[in-house]
Amino acid sequence: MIATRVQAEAFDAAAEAAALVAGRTDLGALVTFTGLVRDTALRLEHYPGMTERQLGKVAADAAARWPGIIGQVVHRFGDLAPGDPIVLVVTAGRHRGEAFAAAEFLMDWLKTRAPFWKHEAGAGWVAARASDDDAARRWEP
Amino acid sequence: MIATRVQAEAFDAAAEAAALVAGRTDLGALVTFTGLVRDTALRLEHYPGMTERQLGKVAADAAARWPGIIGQVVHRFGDLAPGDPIVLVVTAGRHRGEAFAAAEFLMDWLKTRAPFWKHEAGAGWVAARASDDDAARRWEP
Amino acid sequence: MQLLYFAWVRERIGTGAETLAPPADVATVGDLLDWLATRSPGHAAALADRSAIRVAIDQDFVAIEAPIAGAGEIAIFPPVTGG
Amino acid sequence: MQLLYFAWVRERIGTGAETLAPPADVATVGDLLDWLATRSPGHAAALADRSAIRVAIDQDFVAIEAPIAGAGEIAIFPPVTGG
Repeated sequence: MIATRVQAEAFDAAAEAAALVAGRTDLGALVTFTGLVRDTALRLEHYPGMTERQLGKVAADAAARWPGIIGQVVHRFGDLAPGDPIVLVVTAGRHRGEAFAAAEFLMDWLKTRAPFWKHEAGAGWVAARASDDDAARRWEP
Repeated sequence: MIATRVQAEAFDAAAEAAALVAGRTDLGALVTFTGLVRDTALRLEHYPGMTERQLGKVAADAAARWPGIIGQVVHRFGDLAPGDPIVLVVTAGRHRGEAFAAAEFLMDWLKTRAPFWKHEAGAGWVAARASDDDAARRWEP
Repeated sequence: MQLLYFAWVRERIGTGAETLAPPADVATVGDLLDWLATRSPGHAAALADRSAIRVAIDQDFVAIEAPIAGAGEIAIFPPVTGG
Repeated sequence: MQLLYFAWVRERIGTGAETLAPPADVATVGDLLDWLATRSPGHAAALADRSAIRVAIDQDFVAIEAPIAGAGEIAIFPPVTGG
């Protein structure tokens, strides 16, 4: 099970990770990825409804590829300052290889599939990066 | 700079991650890997002196491969219960690709280069895994 | 048909949503974009570079050739930049 | 010369450390393992499977062909299993 959530509020990465693995003693690997606002304040617009739907599809796809992996994805929207956390991906499983792979997959796919748009203060809308498309493509068959 | 530490005490992964990125607004990616004791209580023996030396070499190698990455490695020794954290690798950098890669590299190399030996309660010494050798080899030239 | 616009598509068109009834010969997403572009200078500016336009029907991404028949909600927006 | 043993090598030999002066014809790590194996049944048992033995001189891994001249501390142990 990989759960997803969209919210304006900050998240507590440690609490999310602790909740994910609580009571489990069969997990050998816990991976936490936090995306941070770099350099410039930004506003993150999204498409309510489609965001939840697309994150759910990405999570279901990850769960199908790595059946032993559990996870939690949290994505924020709204106004964010430099250094603020934007996105959290936590994965856990028996072995580190699958936990790392699932976390990278979730990030790569949500980067290209979840309907968010970054607007930087003073600089306008952020352009999509070809490197994100490349990162996403490596998971295709 | 990737710092390393060896200790018997538990670590606070969230505090280590927060300390690593404190005051920085130029980092876009923060990766935390925690290795957990799976299923069986164990005692982790190590070679004091060589452990610190080898972890330092692995960290220096990672820092040379990914110059923009900062990090912290903490490895425990002694008696550990199922679910306890054994090892922590935190990395941060501008982009997620390099932060994930450096974290995986640090784990793969310390698995095969840091002188620790796991002894499982009731089951004896844990045998080295060929999959760890394979994981380490993918970083060789 | 409910149309939704996001990011700079929304800004150029000047609204985030409008309800429109395209003529019967507007059959595909591509037809819809062509027809929308004629509605105002803002619509034209928003849709000028088709390589920078993405479309979702009922919250799933669709290709430019997709039919729009039966669509409840069609969203038009730039490539996504979350994460 | 200070010898250190870890994990099941230590258990089979029965001590974690001993100070020994190998004869002059013990030139390499391989020679040292051969000579150590003759010292007791425990040493022999610990060193029987050379594929499962790793050696560090002064806290760096070395190959079986490495010379031991000048070594201060030689550690003998199984493949590592940390992390």
